[in-house]
Amino acid sequence: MSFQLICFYAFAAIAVGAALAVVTVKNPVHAALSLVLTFFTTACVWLLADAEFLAIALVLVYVGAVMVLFLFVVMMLDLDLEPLREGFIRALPFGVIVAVVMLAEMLALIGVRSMDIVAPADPAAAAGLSNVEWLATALFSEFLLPFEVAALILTVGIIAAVPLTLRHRKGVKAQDPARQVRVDPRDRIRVVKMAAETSAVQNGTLPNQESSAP
Amino acid sequence: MASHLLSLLIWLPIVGAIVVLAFGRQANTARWLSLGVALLTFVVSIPLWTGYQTAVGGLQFVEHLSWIPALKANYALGADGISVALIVLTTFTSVLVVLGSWGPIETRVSQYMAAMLALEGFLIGVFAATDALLFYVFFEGMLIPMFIIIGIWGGPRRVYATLKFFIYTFLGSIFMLVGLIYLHMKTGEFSLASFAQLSLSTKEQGWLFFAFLIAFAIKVPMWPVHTWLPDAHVEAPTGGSVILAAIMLKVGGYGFIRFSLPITPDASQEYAWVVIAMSLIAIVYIGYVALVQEDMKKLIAYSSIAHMAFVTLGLFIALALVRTHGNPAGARLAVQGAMVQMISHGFVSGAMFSCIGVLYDRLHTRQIADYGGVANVMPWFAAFMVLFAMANCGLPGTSGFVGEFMVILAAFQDSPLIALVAAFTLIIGAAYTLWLVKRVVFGEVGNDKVAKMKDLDAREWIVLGAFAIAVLALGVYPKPLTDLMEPAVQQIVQSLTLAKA
Amino acid sequence: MPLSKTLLLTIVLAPLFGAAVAGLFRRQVGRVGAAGVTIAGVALSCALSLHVLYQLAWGGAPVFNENLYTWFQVGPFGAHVGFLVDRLTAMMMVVVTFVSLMVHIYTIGYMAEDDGFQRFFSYIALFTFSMLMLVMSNNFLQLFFGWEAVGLVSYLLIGFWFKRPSAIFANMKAFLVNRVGDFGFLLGIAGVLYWFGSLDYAQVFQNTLGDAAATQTVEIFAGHPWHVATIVCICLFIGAMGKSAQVPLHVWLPDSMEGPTPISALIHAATMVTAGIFMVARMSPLFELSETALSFVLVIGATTALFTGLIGVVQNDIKRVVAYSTLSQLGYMTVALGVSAYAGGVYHLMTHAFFKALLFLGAGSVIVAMHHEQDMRYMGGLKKYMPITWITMWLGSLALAGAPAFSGFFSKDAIIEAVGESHRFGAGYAYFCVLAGVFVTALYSFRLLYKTFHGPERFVVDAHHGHGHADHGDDHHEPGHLAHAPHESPWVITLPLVLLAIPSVLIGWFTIGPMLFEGWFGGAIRVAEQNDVLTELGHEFHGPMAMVLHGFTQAPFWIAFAGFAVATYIWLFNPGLTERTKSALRPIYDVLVNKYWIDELYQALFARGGIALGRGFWKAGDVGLIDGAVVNGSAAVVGRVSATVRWLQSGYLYHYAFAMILGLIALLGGLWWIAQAAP
Amino acid sequence: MIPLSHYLTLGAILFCIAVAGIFINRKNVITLLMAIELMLLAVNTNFIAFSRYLGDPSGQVFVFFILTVAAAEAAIGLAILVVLFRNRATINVTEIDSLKG
Repeated sequence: MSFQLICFYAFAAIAVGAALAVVTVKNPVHAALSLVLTFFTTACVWLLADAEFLAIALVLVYVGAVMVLFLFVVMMLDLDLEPLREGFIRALPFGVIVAVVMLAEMLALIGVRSMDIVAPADPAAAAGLSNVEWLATALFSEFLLPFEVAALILTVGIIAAVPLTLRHRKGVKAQDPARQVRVDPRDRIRVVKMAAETSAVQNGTLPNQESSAP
Repeated sequence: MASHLLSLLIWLPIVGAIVVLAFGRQANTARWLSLGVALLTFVVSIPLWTGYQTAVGGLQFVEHLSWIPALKANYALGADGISVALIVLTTFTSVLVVLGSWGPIETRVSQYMAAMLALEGFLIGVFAATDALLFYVFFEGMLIPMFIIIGIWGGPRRVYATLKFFIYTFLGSIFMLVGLIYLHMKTGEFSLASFAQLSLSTKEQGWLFFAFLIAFAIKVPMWPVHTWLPDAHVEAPTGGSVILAAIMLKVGGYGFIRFSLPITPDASQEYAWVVIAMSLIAIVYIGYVALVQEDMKKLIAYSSIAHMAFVTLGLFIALALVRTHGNPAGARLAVQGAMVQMISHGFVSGAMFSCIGVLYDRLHTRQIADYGGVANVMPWFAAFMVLFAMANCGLPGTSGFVGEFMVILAAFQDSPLIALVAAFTLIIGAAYTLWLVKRVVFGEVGNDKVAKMKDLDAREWIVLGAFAIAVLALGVYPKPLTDLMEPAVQQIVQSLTLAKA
Repeated sequence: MPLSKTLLLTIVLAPLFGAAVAGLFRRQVGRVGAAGVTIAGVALSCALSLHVLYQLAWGGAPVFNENLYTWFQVGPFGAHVGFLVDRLTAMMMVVVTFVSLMVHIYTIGYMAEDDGFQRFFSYIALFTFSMLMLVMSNNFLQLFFGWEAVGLVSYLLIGFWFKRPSAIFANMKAFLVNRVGDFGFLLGIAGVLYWFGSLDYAQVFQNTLGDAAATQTVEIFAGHPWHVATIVCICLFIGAMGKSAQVPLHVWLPDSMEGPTPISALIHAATMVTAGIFMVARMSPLFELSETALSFVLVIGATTALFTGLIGVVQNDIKRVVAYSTLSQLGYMTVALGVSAYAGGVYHLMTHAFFKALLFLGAGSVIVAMHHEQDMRYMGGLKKYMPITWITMWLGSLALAGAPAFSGFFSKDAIIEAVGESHRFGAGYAYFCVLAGVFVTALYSFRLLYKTFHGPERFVVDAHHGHGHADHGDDHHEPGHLAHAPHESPWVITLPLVLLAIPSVLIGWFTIGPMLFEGWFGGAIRVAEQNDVLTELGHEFHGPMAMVLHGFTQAPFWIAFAGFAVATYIWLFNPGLTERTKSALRPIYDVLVNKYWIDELYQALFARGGIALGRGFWKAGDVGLIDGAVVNGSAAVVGRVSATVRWLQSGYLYHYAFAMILGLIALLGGLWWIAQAAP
Repeated sequence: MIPLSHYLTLGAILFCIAVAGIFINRKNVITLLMAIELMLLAVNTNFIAFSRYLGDPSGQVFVFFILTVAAAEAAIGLAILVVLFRNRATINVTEIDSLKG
């Protein structure tokens, strides 16, 4: 039982436990946090498998971005939690059965035979490169196009998210600098030609009676 | 001889239709314009009849243009005796239909006339096409104007009727399309001549035969698949139902002659008894059903099913005669009888529907019960009605008799029992027609509405007069028509003798 | 000198021209014009027919057989329109045109007040044309054309007063029953074409000369070979039964009395109904080939002769009595044909045409005098009002009953003796029927005379009725009351009566010899030697006078006399007796009055049965099965299927997620299974 | 050393838990999204394991792309959630059935 194996079992146990928590816990915030935990421990497992870059990337991307987004959304929307929990018990057995069946199928597929395949030497080290370089050489040679496509997908993601959630709330007094700038003076000021002096009483009317606005 | 007469005949009405649509703003200009086009087409079709040398026989006025090179489908036209007769029938009836629908059609006259002219063009196309794909295009094309005519200007239940009509016929023709594609795969092209020469195994022929049978049985219509016709007729406007009865039903019979008989002769012989049984059932069953109808148009619709049964009976009796009895002369008589019956039924049913149209224009009802004693107020109309009724029950001296006489004579040579059942139409045909005439024309004046009916006006006189002349002429002296079709009939019977399997 | 085509064409087309003019231009031509042109046409053709008869009988003209034009020609089968005029045709032409001429003249008087005057004239002229076409045709097609054209005109004429519902019912019934006959007739023609090769008489008779035709059999139903000739002849005879109103198809003739009386005389006595007899005579070469067909004809004829005569005895409508007598006489003619005495049948046809037309026109004259009263119970003692009609009716009745020296005697006795001679199957039954028929004929003909002309006046003339002369038409007051005393009909009506009375009496005398026994008809009628009964009769025939004297000693005369005596006793001296016999023989009387319930049977079986069957087919078959189940049914199926499928789209997100996961599981399962199967 | 099957088993277990998660709380959309993230994680673990044991960088590269796609998907998912909430004031799946056929 090498040290690595012990660590693997530890991390695996924590990951499974956290995953179960994600699924079963009542409060979505707790669920999100337990998901963060799951990511962390999985990252550790990945490290055991000499995939350092991806482990770090996982933590960076998921835990950093995605989970924060989740938490942000969960907290922002004042969700009425109660109805969301209904039917939990009733559906539990059904869910468990399905999960067990699928697990059984997968394990059968993995097959007992592969139990004893021992890991060969770390390929990156064998090639004298660090995991990152090894990964990078592959990424930027064979998989350059998929890389660009991935970039494209991300930009699409951003662009899609923004208009989806954009809205103009009526009744919100917001200044629109663009419109303010585009005003034309002529329709705001009107120059009126008037005589320099007028006598006090002219045709029986006081000067300020006809002061109604033109 | 590369004369473009057939193309002219096809595209003249269609272009005319477009012109009528363009300039037909006021009703009257549309009416006169469409009458002009119809008359012009009829005049152009006369050289077709006179120019056709019966001595030479075979396909004449042949035209050949490549249409879809990829599929090797070409715009091939040609007319033999049978096509010439049917084309002239189409142009003749179209003139009367256009003239006949001046009165009843008030709303959107130009579209109606355009649809009618387009329909005429498509029909001529069907009869002139010698390329299977072109035939199919026209065969489907003609459904559209009819769909519009029944759909827009029809009676209260027109939507149901026109949908039923369209789907029924379309369903049938899909089977035919499958057959055509199969044949195209085998021969690589679409010309009917090549299909006819193609040797097919009996199994293939069996499948093809049933594909064509379904398509044309619906079109004729034959007994089990006939229920669309009464609905279509009852709901169609007068002009629509005249053209439907006079010409469109002939396309089914024509289809049998051009497709079933030449392409799948062995299968046709093997399953001839199916068609014969269906026709005989049609004659008796439909006869009785026609007896109890309360709606005049439905009654005549059922009667035209029974009369068309003679066409299919004649065609497949001919087959049985040639193959089993080795009696080509009898076969020629049967096919000739079938063809004459088609032409005469065109006149007779067209005339009967025009008569009902005349009554409908005055009282706007087709129920027999609403009429009675029309002879007292409309003597001339009553004379026409009795003449056409007599033609409908096949009185010698009228065209109705010629076709049935020949078919029964030929049927007797196949088997006297078939002739016995076929001859039954004499009795049942007379029964329902005369009962209709008794309740509508004779007797005391039915009700005050009938009393106020006016006799025929000039337009109706021309329409009914033309039909009467046609019916009597064909009845008294059918020889010119039979001589015109004789070479084509001979060729068909000849092609039946050689087995293909 | 030989007959020319143009001559025959004028004979045929003259009445047609008259009909066309009278029919189409009736307003322009007016009443006198219409009558004039049609009578001129018919008179012309009558004269020419007489000329043709003269040429053929004594002028030595050859038989004329020529085609005018080809109707259609399809390979070997062709049909033409043409004329075959021999002595048989000539005789028929004379009979048709002469009787038609008499009726035309008679109609001027009879239809005087009717507004359809011109239309009526055009119809009877058209009828003459159709009958001539039928009689003069030289092929089956034209025969069939004439056959149906005559049926059409009788339809138009029976339904002439189309306002009367009974008339338009009768004319439809007449046409349909005729069509049933034509149904058989057409099959017969098809058989002739198929087995005897052509439609032309000459060719057909040529082909059937050899005994091949007689023995040729065909197996319509496997295992039962039938003689071809029998099938054809029976089919043709069915046509004749329809047209000449033989027993099963006789129902239409009594109803055809709904038409005006002139047409009853012309069509339903003299000409149209005899078309069937003429056809069988013309087809004698075919009928001679088949013994069974002839005995079939014999039995049908005999049955008609006796049983329809019996019905005549109980009828009260004067025209119906004469109608049933026509039926019975037609039975006689058919019996004559049945025993191969074709000449006898045709001869009786000729004589019967004259005296039956006379009886009908006489009845018409009585009806006119009695203001369209047809019921004999309201007549009586008319002899002092209408002497001419009375005398001519007496002569006609004597001829009908077969009083010696009258024309009826010669033709009927010849038939009775011929039946006696024949030893065909059914001849015995026929002989009995024919003899009983003589008694019945005498009974009803004299009953008619006594009830109308003799005895007390069973009508009252209420002159104070106040109506002016105006309502001379068919005034609908209660029967038995007349506006004014009956008077003799105008000369236009009585002249034809007289003109018809002459041949009724004399024609027999002159024609019995040549026509029956010296083979006057020549080639037209071909009889096989073994059943040529007429030649055997010929041996004992020594001139008309000898036949008359001989007649007195024969059974038929005494039976007729007995009938006469019984009739005189009952209806002249002891009218009360009829009531008592009626109540005594109530069942028999009911059977006869209801015409053996044949009408009701046909009405129920064919009319209502047909309608019920039609409704059944329509409702169950078309609307129910085809439309309901197949067409709308399939539409409904599509509707139902889509409704169920719609349930799957529940709208809940997690249902869709489940579906995906279940799909995944299935996929994994599949993968695993494949991995298992092929490790 | 850690045999390959361990990783695969871990991946399978995580995946099944995620599936159970979806089945169990069907009402809460957020949990659904989280479950999906969990599934992706499980898949990535398998990829990493295979890449490590087969010595093929493409496995890890693929994980890299999955991360990017997953991020984009999460973003849009949450955006839809927000819009959904804003329009329907609830994210309870049972009340949102306008997709009903």
